Order: sequence, then C-alpha cells, then structure tokens
Amino acid sequence: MAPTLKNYLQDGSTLRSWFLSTDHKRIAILYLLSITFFFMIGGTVVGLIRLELLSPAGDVVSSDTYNRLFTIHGVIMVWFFLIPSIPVTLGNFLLPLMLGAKDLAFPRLNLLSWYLFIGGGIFTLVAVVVGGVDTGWTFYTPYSSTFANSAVITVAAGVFITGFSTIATSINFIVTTHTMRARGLTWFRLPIFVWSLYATSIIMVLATPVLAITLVLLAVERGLQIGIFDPSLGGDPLLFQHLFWFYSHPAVYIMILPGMGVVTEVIPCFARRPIFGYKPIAYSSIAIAILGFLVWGHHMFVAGESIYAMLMFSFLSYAVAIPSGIKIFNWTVTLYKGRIYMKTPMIYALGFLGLFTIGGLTGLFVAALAVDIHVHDTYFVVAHFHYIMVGGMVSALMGGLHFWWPKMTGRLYPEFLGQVSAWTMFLGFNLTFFPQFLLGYLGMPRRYHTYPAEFQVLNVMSSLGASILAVGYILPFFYLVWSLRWGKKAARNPWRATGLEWEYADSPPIKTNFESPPIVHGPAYDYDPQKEVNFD
Amino acid sequence: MSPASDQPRHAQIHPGAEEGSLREIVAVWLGLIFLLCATVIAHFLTHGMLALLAAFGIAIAKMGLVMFYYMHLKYRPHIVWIFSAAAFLWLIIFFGLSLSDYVTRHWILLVP
Amino acid sequence: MWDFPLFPEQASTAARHVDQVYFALIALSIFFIFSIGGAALYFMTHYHFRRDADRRNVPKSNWKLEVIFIGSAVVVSTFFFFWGAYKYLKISQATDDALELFVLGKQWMWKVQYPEGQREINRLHIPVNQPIMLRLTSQDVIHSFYVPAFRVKQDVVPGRYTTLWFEATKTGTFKLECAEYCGTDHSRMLGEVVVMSAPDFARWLANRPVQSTMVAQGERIFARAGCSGCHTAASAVHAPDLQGLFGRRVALSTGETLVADASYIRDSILLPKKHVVAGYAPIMPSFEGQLSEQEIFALLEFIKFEPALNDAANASPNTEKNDANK
Amino acid sequence: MTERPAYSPGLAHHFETHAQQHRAATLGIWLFLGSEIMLFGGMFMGYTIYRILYATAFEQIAAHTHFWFGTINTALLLTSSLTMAMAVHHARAQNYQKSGRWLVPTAVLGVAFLALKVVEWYLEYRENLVPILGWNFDAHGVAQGPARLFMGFYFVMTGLHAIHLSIGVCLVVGLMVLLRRDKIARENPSKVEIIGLYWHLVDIIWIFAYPIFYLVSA
Repeated sequence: MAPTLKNYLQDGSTLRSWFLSTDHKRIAILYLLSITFFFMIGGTVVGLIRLELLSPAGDVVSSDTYNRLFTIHGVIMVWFFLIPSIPVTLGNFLLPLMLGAKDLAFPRLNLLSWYLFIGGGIFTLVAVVVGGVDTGWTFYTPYSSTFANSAVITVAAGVFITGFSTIATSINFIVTTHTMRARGLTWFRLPIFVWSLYATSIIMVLATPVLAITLVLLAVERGLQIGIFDPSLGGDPLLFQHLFWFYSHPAVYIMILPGMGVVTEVIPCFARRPIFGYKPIAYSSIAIAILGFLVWGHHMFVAGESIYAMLMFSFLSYAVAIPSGIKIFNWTVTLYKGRIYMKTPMIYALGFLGLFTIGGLTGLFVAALAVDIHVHDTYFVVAHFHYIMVGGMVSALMGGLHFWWPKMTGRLYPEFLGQVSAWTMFLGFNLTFFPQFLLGYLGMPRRYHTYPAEFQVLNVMSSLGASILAVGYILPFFYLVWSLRWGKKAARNPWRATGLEWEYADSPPIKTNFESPPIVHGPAYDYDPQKEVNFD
Repeated sequence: MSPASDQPRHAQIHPGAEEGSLREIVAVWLGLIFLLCATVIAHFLTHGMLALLAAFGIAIAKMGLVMFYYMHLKYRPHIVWIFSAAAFLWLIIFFGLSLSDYVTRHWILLVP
Repeated sequence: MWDFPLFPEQASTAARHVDQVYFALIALSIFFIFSIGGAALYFMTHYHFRRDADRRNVPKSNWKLEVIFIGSAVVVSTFFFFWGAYKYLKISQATDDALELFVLGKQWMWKVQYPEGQREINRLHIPVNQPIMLRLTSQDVIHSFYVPAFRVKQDVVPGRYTTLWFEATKTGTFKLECAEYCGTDHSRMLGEVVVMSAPDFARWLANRPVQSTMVAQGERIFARAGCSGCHTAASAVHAPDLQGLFGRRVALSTGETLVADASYIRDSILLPKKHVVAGYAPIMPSFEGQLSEQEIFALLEFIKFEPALNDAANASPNTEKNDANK
Repeated sequence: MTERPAYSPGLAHHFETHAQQHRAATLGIWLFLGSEIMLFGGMFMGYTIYRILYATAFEQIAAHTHFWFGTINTALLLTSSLTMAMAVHHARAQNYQKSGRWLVPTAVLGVAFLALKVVEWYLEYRENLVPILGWNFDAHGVAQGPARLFMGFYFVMTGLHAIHLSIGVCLVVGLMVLLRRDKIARENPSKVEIIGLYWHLVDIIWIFAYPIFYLVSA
C-alpha cells in the first residue's frame, strides 16, 4: 500500500482538472452529474404530464403544450438518460477497473464523447426554449417533415450529435475489452457486466449510425424540401419507420443489457455464491444483441406492412424473448443454496428481476399478431416498455449506484434510507404503471391529451403512483449527496465482493487505478456461501 | 473468438512490419483501373439484369481489392476480419428484412 | 369508486379471438410470475443469511436444466406465435360479401363515404352481423383507425390505401379513436361507430340526403378530368381498356403481372409511370394534385362498376381527348 | 505481456506496449469504419427500395446524370487510393519523408474529385435537376415524383460523400504538416495508417455510389 498516492477525486481540484480530464473515473462522474440533470428535467416534465392526466378534460395545459411535453419527455429520457445511463457512468467507471487496466483504450475520445453528449443536450434544450418539438420521440414522417410546426431540426441535430457520443463510447468499450484485459483475465473469467457492456457496444456501433442518417434524411426533407419519404412524390412514410426502428428497437436492448449486467454482479455478491450458469448468461447477452436487430418490424404491425413481413417479425420477436428468459431463469437459480443478504442493491436487483419479468412477459402480448392489433399504440405498450425501462433499467442503475457508491466516492450510503427508498420505488412504480396495462387493453391510445371519463380512476391511480415514485427517486438523491460529506468512510471492499475493482483497487481508486497491474488466477464470482460475512 | 487468442499476438504485430510490397500496390491499382474500364464497357454493352449484375459484381470486386490489399485486411488477424465483416453482415440483415416487407407487400395471402 | 371498467366490451367477431389469446397470455404470465416469484421468495427466506441451511455443493451450472428450460421456452414461444398469427389471419380475412366503405383521415376528422353516395363525418353507421371492409387513406399525416370494442386497428397512411375488415356482433354505439399521433388535436380525433340492425340501417341509409351515388360521381369525374378521352373504345388514343379491369391480372411492360386492385388503380392515376401496361406507351399524364382523395375514391367505384363505364364510353364526346394529353 | 519500458516515446501512459497500442488503434478505426458503412447503408437501403418500386423512372432519370464525370471521378479516387497506399507503405517502413511526398498527390486528387463534383452539380443546377426548396425542377419527361426522389438521393448521398472526402483532404493536409515537422514518429506512428484506412473507406463508398447513380440508365 502506498499511502502517498492520492485517489482520483483528490488528484487535482481545478475546473480544468475536471473538464479536461481524460481519467475515465472523472469522466464517469461528469456523466453521472449530466444524466442526473437530464433525468430531473425528464422527470419534471412527466410530473406535468401525470398532473394533466388527472382529469379527462385536459385543462391544465393546452394540447400543443401537452404534445411538446411528452415529446421532450421521450427525447430526453431515451437519448439523454436511458441510453447513456449505465454504460457511461458505471460502465465508464468500472470497465477499466474490472479489466485491470489503467484507463479506457482512447481516453481523449472518451472525454470528447462527453462533450458531444453535452453539445447534443444543449441543442435539445435550446429547441425546448425556441418552441419545443411536438412530433413524439419517434419523429414519424410526414408529420415531422411537413406538418409539425416546431423545432424538429434542432432536436434532430441534438440527437444526431449525441449519437456520435454513443458511437465513440461503444468503440472505446469494445477495443478496451479486446486489448486491455489483465494477465490471466480470459473471456470466460470476465465479470458478466463486461460481457453485457460488450454486447451493448455492438448494438451501439452498428445501430446508431442508422439513426444518424435517418435524422439527416428527415432534416434534409424538412429543411431543404428534398423529397425522401414524401408520399406526394411516391415516397413511402413506412421507409422512415423501417430506418427508425432498425435503430430504435435494438436501442431498447442498449437500455436493458447493461442493467442485466449490473444485476448479475449484485445477485452473486448478496447471495454469496457463484453465479449459476455463467456461460448461458454471457452467451445470451450476445444473442440478445444480435437477435435484437431482427425484430424491428413488430413496431409496424398496424402500419400497413406486408403480411409476410409481419409473420416473420412476429416469429423473430418470440425468438428474442428466449435469451431474456434464460437470464431470468439463471438469476433465480443463483439464489438457491446461497446466503442471502437483503441489502439495498439486492432489493433493487430482485425488484429488477420481478419488474423485468413482467415487462418481458407483456412483450409476448405485443409480439402476438392478434393481440398487438388491439393494444398497439395504446397505454398497454406504454406500460410494457416502462416496465422494462423504468422498472428494469432504472432499478438496475439505482442498484448499481448503491453497490459501487463506496468504490466511486469512498463513502457508505445510509443503509436504512436506502432500503426505504428501494421499497418506495418498487411500490410507486407498480402503482403507476400497472393500471396502464388495463387502460391500454380498454383502448386508451397513447399520446392523448384528453380521454374518455371512464378512464379517470385508473389514470388517477397512475398519477398517485407517480408521485410515490418521485419520492423514491428524490430520497436517494438527497441521502447520496449527504453521504458524500457525512457518510461513513468506505474500506477497500465493504461488500466483501470479488472482482478486480474490489480486491485490488482502493475506495476511491487512485488515478491509475492499481498500484501494480493485477493478475487474475481464477473465475469470476468466487464466493463461498458457507462462510459468514460482515459487511461494513 | 477463442478466449486467450488475443494475448500472445500483442508481440507479433509491430507497426514497422512490412506488409504488401510496392509491386503489389501498383498491381492492385492496375486491377482497379481495369475493373473500371470493364464496368464502362459493360455499361454500354449490357442492359437489364445483366447490367445490374455486372455493375455490382465489379463494384464488389473493386471493394475486395481495396479492402484486402490497400486496407491490409489480408495481413490482419481474424478479429479485424470479423469486425469488418460485421457491418456488411448487418447491412444484409437490414436490406433483407426491409425488403421482405416491400417485395411481399402486394402478394396475396391465401388464408386457410 | 369501483364503478369503472377493467375490460372492454366485445362487439365484433374479432374481439372473441383477440381476447382468447389475451387471456391465455395472462394465464401464462401468472404462471411464470408465480413460479419465478415463488422460487425467489422461497430461496430468499430459506437461504436467508440468518437461517441454517444446507449450502454445500453449490451448483455452478447445469446444462441439462438449461436445455430443458430453453426447450420449453421454445415450445411455448412457438405455440403462441402460431396461435397469435392464426387468429390474426382469421380476423383479417377478407370475405366477398363485405360492404365496402371509404374512409379518409385528415387532421383531425374522419370522413366516411358510402357507395350509394351518403357521407358522414366522425360517425360510421353500419349494419350488425355484416362484414364491413374499409378502404382507408389519409390526406395529410399518418392516422390510425381504432375501434377498441371491435379489437381492430389499422394505420391510415397518406399516399396509399390500407384496408380493414370487421363484423360487428352487437348493436350500439362504439368509440372510434385515432391511435397514431397526428398533431395538435390527436386526442380529439374521435368518432363513433353506430351499429344498427339491418332494417334500421336500411332505413337510415334511405333517409340520408344523397346527391348522387359514388359511381355517378365517378362517372362525372371520369369525363371532367379527361379520362374518357383516352380510355374508351371510341378513342383514337391507344390506352388500356378499363372494362372489367378491377380484380383482373394485368401484364406490365416489365414482364411482371399484378392484380389490378384499388392500390394499383390509385397508383395508375397518380403515378402512371410506375406500372405501365404491356403494349402501351407511357403517355398518361399524372393527376397528382388535380384529384382529391375523395374524387379518386369515386373514380375507383366507377371503374369497378363496369356497365356505367360502358355507358360513359359510348356517351363521351371525342373532343375531350385533347385534355388528356395536355 | 512484457513489462512497460521506462521510457517509451509515443506510447500513451495507459498502454503497456507499442504493439498493444497499435492493436487498439487498428481495432478502433475498423469499428469506426463499420459505423460509417452503416451510416451510408441507411441511404443505400432507401435508394434500393425506391429503385425497386420505381424501376423504370429511375432508369430514365439516371440517364440525366453525367456519366463521364462520374467515371473520371471514380478513376481519380481509385488513383488517390493508390497514392495513399504508397504513403502508408512508406510510413510503415518509417520512411516519413517519402510517405509525406505521396500524400501530396493524394490530397490533390481528392481536391480534383471535389472540383469536378462541384462542376457536375452546377451543370445539374443549370439543367433544373436540383429538387430542393421551391426551385424549378424539370423531370425531363420522367414521372415527377420518382425523378425527384432519385435526384434527392443523388444530392444527399453525393453531398455526404463529398463532406467525408473533404474531411479526408483536411486530415491528409494535417498529416503532411505533421510529417514536415517530423512529429509523427513521436506522436503516434499509426496515424498515417489510420487516416489511410479512412481514405480507402471513402473510396469504397464511392465505388458503390458510382453504379447506383451513373450505371442504372437503360
């Protein structure tokens, strides 16, 4: 131990040392602050939406404002929160630590990606100020290209720029995983989190460029009136949907795969036993990354797609459910013969397990052609993807944040408050989104500013749940900030966890992560359930 | 991807290594120009499906030459082959599944 | 407090099929949630760190178990795919005796045209137990025609026709909604489907003010727009004969053949060079921007209804053919 | 993996060996090129679909693109790939002076391509073939809609390609400056190679743009 080496947080305190830092850990912190900021904006907006939906008449905001609200909620939550969330914060921080490397392969590219992210974010926020955007986050043509009367191009530019930030991050992750693993760290000794980041990066690098070009074509059609999708020229609006969903369906897996990785780290640690089925879980991540590209047509079942394409996409959508099922199965079995500690990260991880299962199962509903024609574009779909994205991804992010908080900040969070907010979030979430399944099947279309009066009770329940959910999010924000100063100091390995980041790096780590390059001798998750442990 | 295959190869690849002689570079260029002439001739002589096949066959051949020799794919480990093939594979997925919609849109399905 | 619906009314032949799959999937979900949740809860309590339990020989993997799980997942998935697809094909199946209505979506209303010439806005009167086929198009952005009680939905896409089939099984009034986001008043683009008994429907139809049937409207447009100048037997211009065209197989100059359905005829009017009929020169001008979607609906009805076309052919003056070439 | 040498010019702090650094750079640039292929792939996809839907109109309107401009431009780019390959070859042999000398014709050929392209666009502007804003568009007897779609794709794709090529020219000029100052060896020896790979990719994109815009006419 060399006490003279400063940790990464103390190594320079000027603005320059943060904003021009190429240290992956500092960039991760910058990203964490940024996505928290965007999450707050997206959350505030959805607060207004839920307030509006308390009454069927639509009397809080005008319909144009409402349309801008749900659009900006979607745009910010998808591109400025969910897609970056785990990869750029926990992934950025942990990938080199887990691999035993000093940094990512391209540290300056990593910093550039943060600036691109912020640049894209500024464009998007500017668009909100100069008139908002009312196309929905899906930007469907010809509404977006010809009819919308809002700042479509500005937002498209923002998302376009952020796309390059995503591509840069993914290239960095893939190359780092290939070239910078510690001695002895073979592919099948990697923590599953690394596998899931790798799978995520595959999707990012291959899908995001298609989004970029789609937005360029949209902007060109809107700004320069060059016909690309214009039906009056014989163009096909469905072509836009093909291009868009070729990106945006895999993007759903960009959002969920890293969460699956986090859960696979947390469960073995708090069940004190090796993960059950390492290889099935690892392979299923790659399978999801690949199969995820084959199913985008299910977003177009009622759009006027060919019946043959519908049958094929429906079949493939069922196929992609299988690797997700494999994961759920293996996580559950991992609890068998474990020594289970219900700490905050574990509550989140098990919450993820439950909510993701519901989200995945309702995916089977929308993949069935007969049921989809009824529930398509209704609140059923809204509930389905919120179960996966909020119930799944956000739970995993919160779990991961609590799990690695001691490593990132050197402080322990207050455990009691952690558990209280985890349960609050779980309760609030279900109350918010479960009624939406019923609403959807009853036939309440999404993006409705006003709605028939008989849907009010369920909508009020949903809004009530949303306010509980909000408490569940605000609480951790305060106690985590509180812990930075008053939290108990964390030792190197407060969870007695395995992994290079716990066993070889300080809390918080030094600038170059390790005093000497670590060497790996055995498999990941080398826990022994027969041994009792005491957490800090 | 075998688990440990990347590790020992670190030492083998060195930026100074000689890959592809000058003669090879010039020969490839001659090949490319020859293919360009061929595509021009084919353009004037063929039409219909044949013209399409000629134009794209030659384009793919040109791409092969550039990728294998000028971009040194020939001298790279398999992992780079996989990376470069991935984009093309994904394009096939993209084209194939999209076209499956457009090509079959006007087919009539006989329902049991 | 509890006076709110949890399940929508079933009012069409499709509803029963959709709900069957829906309930089966709910049963499947409950099974999985209870087995996964039950197992997790059992392990959580039985292997809680304070409990003494047998923790020796922890299994790290078990390929047999994985294969069993994957195998059963494949079977269940395949079953639900086939069942969902089968039900879908069943409810989207066309029948020949359907009443064909034309629906035009625009920001933010639904315009309905009956073959006999009646028109409605945001309301659709149909007879019960009678298959209905809607031919849908939009004049601006994408809309979606959605009747929850019928469990049917179809996007309404500008620039092309989509079709939707259903058969109501109950009389009454049912909500019609736009399900694809279409701008400011998306949530007010609502309507009603009024399902009536057959005699009531006949009475209602008879009492609607009608200027002329769609065929008659189409006939007028056929003459006015100059179609008759070329597409008649008497015409000097070499143009395809439209008699009996609808539903016939047409050989194209590219060597392909296709069925002359509504979409084909619409394309031929607006984008005449897309499909050129074998043996004819591509001389037809495009009527893009000159005919409204509703006028094309009428033309379509006229072309479908051959005897009238025949009359128009005989009656049309030859002078109009110059218009067609301008 | 060998121990990191105590003093090693051009080796970033987080790498252990030059080989590792070079390997990372190679993988990284190939991934980037893959994403570029997907970027252009989206447009090729859109083009292909309309080509199938409006085969005749596309064949007719394609007769109005300037075949010889396209062909000469293809020859220029293929030759620029030759000179670039030469530059890379010499850089790999650590002969940076020779490498720099081959970069000059590379940049010149790139600029020549762009100049011809601009002339060609101007001709198309004169022939009212630019389907932009409210400009007068003359479909030359071909169906208006599909003709506009074709020319739309033509301008967007060749425009985006030209932007890529311009970036390439800037990078090559930047490299020449670096080589002149003899900084390249210390900075990062893979640089010439990486920019070369990018240059070749821009060439490959043109290799496919050429048949779809110039060779489809019947």
